[in-house]
Amino acid sequence: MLENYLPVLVLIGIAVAFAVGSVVMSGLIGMKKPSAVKLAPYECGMPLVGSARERFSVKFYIIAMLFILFDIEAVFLYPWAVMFKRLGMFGFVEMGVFIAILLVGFIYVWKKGALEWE
Amino acid sequence: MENLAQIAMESVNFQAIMPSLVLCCFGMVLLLVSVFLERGRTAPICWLSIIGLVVTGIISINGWNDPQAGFAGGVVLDNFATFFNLTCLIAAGLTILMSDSYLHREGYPVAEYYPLILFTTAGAMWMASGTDLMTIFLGLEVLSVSLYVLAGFFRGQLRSNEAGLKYFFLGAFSTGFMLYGVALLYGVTGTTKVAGIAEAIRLMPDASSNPMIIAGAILLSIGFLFKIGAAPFHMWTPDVYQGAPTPITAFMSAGPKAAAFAAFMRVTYISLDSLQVDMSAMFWVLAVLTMTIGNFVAIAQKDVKRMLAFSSISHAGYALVGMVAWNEVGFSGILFYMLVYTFMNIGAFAVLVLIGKQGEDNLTLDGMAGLGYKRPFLGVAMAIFLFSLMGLPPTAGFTGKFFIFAGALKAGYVWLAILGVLNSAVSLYYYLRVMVYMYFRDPVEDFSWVKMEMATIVSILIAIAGVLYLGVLPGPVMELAKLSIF
Amino acid sequence: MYSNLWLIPFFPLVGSIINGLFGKKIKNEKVIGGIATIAIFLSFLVSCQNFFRLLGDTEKVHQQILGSWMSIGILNVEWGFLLDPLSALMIMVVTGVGSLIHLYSIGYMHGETGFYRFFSYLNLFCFSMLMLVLGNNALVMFIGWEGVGLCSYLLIGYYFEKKSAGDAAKKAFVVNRIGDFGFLCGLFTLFWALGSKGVWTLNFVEISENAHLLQSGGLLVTVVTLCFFLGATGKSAQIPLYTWLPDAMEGPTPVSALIHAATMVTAGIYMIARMNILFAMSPTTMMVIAFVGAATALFAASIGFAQNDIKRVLAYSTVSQLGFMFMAMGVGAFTAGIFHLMTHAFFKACLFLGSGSVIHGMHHAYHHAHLHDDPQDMRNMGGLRKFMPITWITYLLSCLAIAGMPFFAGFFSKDEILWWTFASTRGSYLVWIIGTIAACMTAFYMFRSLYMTFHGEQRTDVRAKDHIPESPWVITLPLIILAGLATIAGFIGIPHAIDVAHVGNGIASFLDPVFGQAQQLHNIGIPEDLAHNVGLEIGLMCMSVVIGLIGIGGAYYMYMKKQELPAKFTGAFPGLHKAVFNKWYIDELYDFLFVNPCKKIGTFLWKGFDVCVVDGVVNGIGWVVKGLASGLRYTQSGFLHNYAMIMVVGVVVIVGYYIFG
Amino acid sequence: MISVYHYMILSAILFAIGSFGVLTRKNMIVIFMCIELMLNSVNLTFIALSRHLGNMDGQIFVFFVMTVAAAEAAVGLALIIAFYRNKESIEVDDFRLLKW
Repeated sequence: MLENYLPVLVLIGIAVAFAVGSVVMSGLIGMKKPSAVKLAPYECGMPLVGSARERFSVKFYIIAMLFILFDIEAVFLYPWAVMFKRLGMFGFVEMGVFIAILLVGFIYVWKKGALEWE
Repeated sequence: MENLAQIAMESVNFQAIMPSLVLCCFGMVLLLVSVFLERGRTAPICWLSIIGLVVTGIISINGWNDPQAGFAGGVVLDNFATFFNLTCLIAAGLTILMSDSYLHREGYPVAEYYPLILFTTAGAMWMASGTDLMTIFLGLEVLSVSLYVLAGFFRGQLRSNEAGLKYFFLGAFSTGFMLYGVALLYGVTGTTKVAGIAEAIRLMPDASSNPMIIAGAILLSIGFLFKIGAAPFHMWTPDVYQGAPTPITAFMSAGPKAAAFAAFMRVTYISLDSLQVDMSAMFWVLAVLTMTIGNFVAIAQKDVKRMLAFSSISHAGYALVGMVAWNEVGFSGILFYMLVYTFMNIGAFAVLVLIGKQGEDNLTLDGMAGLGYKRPFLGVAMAIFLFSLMGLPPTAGFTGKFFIFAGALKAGYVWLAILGVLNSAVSLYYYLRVMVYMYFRDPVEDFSWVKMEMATIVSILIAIAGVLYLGVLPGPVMELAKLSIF
Repeated sequence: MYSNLWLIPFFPLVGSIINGLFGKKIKNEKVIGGIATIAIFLSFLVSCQNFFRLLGDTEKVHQQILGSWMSIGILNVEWGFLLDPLSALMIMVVTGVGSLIHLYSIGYMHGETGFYRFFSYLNLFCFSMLMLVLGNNALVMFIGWEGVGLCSYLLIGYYFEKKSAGDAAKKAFVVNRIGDFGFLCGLFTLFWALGSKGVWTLNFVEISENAHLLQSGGLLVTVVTLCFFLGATGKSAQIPLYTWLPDAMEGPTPVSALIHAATMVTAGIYMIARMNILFAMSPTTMMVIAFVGAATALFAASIGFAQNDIKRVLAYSTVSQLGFMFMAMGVGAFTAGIFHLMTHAFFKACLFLGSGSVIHGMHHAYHHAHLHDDPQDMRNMGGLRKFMPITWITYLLSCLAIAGMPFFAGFFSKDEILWWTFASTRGSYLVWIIGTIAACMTAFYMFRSLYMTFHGEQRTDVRAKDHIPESPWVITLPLIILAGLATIAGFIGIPHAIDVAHVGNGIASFLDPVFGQAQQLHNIGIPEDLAHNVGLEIGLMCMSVVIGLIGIGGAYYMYMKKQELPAKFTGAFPGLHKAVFNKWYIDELYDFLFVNPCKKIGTFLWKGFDVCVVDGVVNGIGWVVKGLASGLRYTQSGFLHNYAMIMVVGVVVIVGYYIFG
Repeated sequence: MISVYHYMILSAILFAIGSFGVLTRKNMIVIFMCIELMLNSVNLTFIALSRHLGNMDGQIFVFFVMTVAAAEAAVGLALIIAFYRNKESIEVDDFRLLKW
């Protein structure tokens, strides 16, 4: 059975060897004349604006942190959603409480102004 | 189809989490209120949080002798939990009392401080009443995360930053170990329930030679040992205690430590009962190591706050003696000692809160010179707390230590008791030095900046009352401690 | 019936609290001193009542339980008091001598800053001492034990602006804590040892009843009693923990009299007496006690030779006398030891108060003349008996008592001790010989101090010499009472051999309920053949009197003749100066042959042994601890990585040990 | 066949890598990521064991660990930012005020 596929395997082997071999060979024997333009990342031929290692505003961190916090709570929604029908009203109320607690945090964050960009 | 909701509903028992539930609600409401108040107005929040603590305390006391279990056996509100709940509430109350003027003096009148303390306390209460490693873990984390913030609360101060970061990194690191231990125990026993683990281990023929159980038990213990500051997991303690805001240091050394002991005791005494021989031996070594390191290094300290941090390590060592004893006397001794320690240590820190200048650079031994004459009340208060920390009768420190050491003696650990006594003899040296500076040195400064803040004084007075009451008439409370053992 | 026992410590406590809290506002010295004195005097009255009631009672052991203190599963510790002949005698001494010293202090401390503080501490001390004595269990005793240490510390450091006072206070506290460590170790070991036999108790009565559960002469009971003895050496200033006591003289003189002579330093003796049944079970410990006591008695007496500070002489004399008491305990002469404790309290308190009176006078004179000479240096005194006749008489009587001259108090008690060291079943001739030599030396240096202070030529600076007043009545009255007691108190313990009137040995029969059982059970006592050998006992008695006389005579010869003769001769017969010089030469030779070696040894022991070796060891331990502390301190490097690393190492070691070990 | 032991070993290796990272890395963010790695290796253990034992407790535990890790991440990052504002650095060796 399986031996029918052997040629395919061989073909794949050859393909990989060729690809790797040509990259390695060109690296080994090709001429290297690096210049600033050649080394620059390819950005559709546009000149560079500046370094990518720029300082981000701290706002990003705050937003990121808030995102993590609220995002991760969604993890509890999945199992609840799966069982929603079987849990019925009880489950609904429970999740309501959970959301309400999150809401407290949300109101706090909002009032603190953490969501405003400026 | 209906029975799933039925089961879930039946397992819910709000009675079992009532105290911490109330406290959390208070915390959340206060958090919301705080954002609507103008910046710098913290007094209402402060008093509301005290009310919250009192209400929680009343609810806790009502639950005495009325054990409630709930949430599929994950939580139980028994006398043991209630005793620790009250200890933590007292710690939080005393801390909050001394905090408000302190926050204003240090320039951080931020209202979130109080809800955070309430959340910490709620976490501590979950730890005390958790009977599932999951709830214990959750309590531990609620407590820790709030404490990380509180330790680094003075965000413009490098020292506070450093304290918060060190606590955070090492705390998270130890959590990793603890969780790994839980995972291993879960793998062997198939459950995370405290009682279930005990059952499974008991049924295993050679539990104490099963590497997974041993490794699991030890790694699990490490989470708790880290929180109580036992050597060699104590390294964070001095740095964090020194860098954190002083009331937080006071709180950290009492409430969370008590909670960690509570959970630790429940887990070791119930789950790991079959491993008693091995665990006791480990605690023996750690207890001696902890008290010795704490006491010896404290001798070399000039900063009083840092010295008290080392002293708190050594007191964790004394309390561990009760774990070694592994009998009712030792365990109820820990309960009692934690309460005693709450009063005496928070009291001592409260005095430091009052005599500190802004920035608190004067809390060195030299800075204490002549305090006893310039500020007689603070001098006497500090002296009482120091005597209690030394373990001299008739203060609570003596009765507490005696209680614990009696447990060790009952279990036959004479050497441990003697090492404990030897250690308290060593500890005398550095406590006494503070006294010498306070009373036998000429005042360098006039302590004119010291404002006798009413709330802080109240907290000092409560602490003095506690120390003396538990020293002279500890009978009733000891009785409660004995009744609190599961 | 004995339900007012609690009042005895209660009054001084109240006095202390009143003075401590309101003394600063009261200001009036008479009121402050009055409150304190009345407080202790009231407890003296209550003590008297209980004492005499106990005298007439057939039941000799009474407990009053105020309530439960600690109840910890296995045991219930009470706030309780125990009145038996031993504690009854002790409370009489403490409150009696205490009252007199309070009265004295009103005069002595007049005008001092912190007058109220002094009386508050003094009352607090009395409270603690009474708790120590009356406690019916070891923990209540321990409260008193720590309390007296604390008060002693506070009072030694009373002149805290003097650095030496602060240092002395600290030294006293630290050395005492070494002793306390021994006490606690003994306590815990005993607690556990009895507990493992099923009796968890700390109550003295119950300990005595159950002591038989322990193996007599066994290792355990020896360890327990040795630990307790270590505690006793700390409190009672015995080798090796005696060094704090001479330094403690930095405190005011009444404090030295009350705490460092009459009461607190006897706590160790009291504790051994209280647990006599345990000590009787261990001959090894008893022997150690006897020899340590004897060594201390001799050693401290020899140091007393070389002292010129009047209070230091008395301090070393106290150490030496305490050594006698320990000797008594060690040879099983519990009664004699307690007897000596009592007589010593009288004559030593009198001596200290007398020296205080002298210092007070000298200080006054120097103050008058604006001089800054040392008012405590005996070389500045001499001939004071003209100025302070009452002080002189009382000092003389007490010196006679301490030297053991016949029919003074010290004669009875010291002879009883020496007789027991000689004749007891636990006695030893070596101890007896050492004791006798020490007694001789005691007579010598005590009379030396007497002569140097009150007799001979006055060596005070001329500007001050005529301004030395006799002290006021609040100072002399206690002196007179104490001197009277030092003279007659001995008659309550007349030894059998010279009891011609057959009044009996009152103190022995009084204390018999406390000590009799232990002595009977463990065969401690005077063997039959010796007990009836009246001739031998009287012979020894005479011998010790003669030895005392030799000491006095020696002192007289060296400190009276040598001082006076040269001056007389040079004044009256200038031509005979050479002869005087020759006389001097003989004295010098004598000095060279006898006195100087003694002095040298004394100085050597003081400077060399005391300062270098003992202090060296104490300091050495301090250095080691400090070194260790600063070494360990550097593990706390501040680097997060190190902390995490230590945690990981801890985890790996523990897990590794359990899994692979 | 891949059994629960393989998962256990993998998670143990991950845990070791994580703790090694904590001990050696200087950058606080990286240290924090290493701690997260440790927590996730624990999660892996739980999931594997839960599957192996046929018991859901482990998976529930994982939910909580994840939530807690998120909360810790938020607090940790906040602390790091506060420190960075004062000291312009996120190297752990740059805080050493508190020592000895």
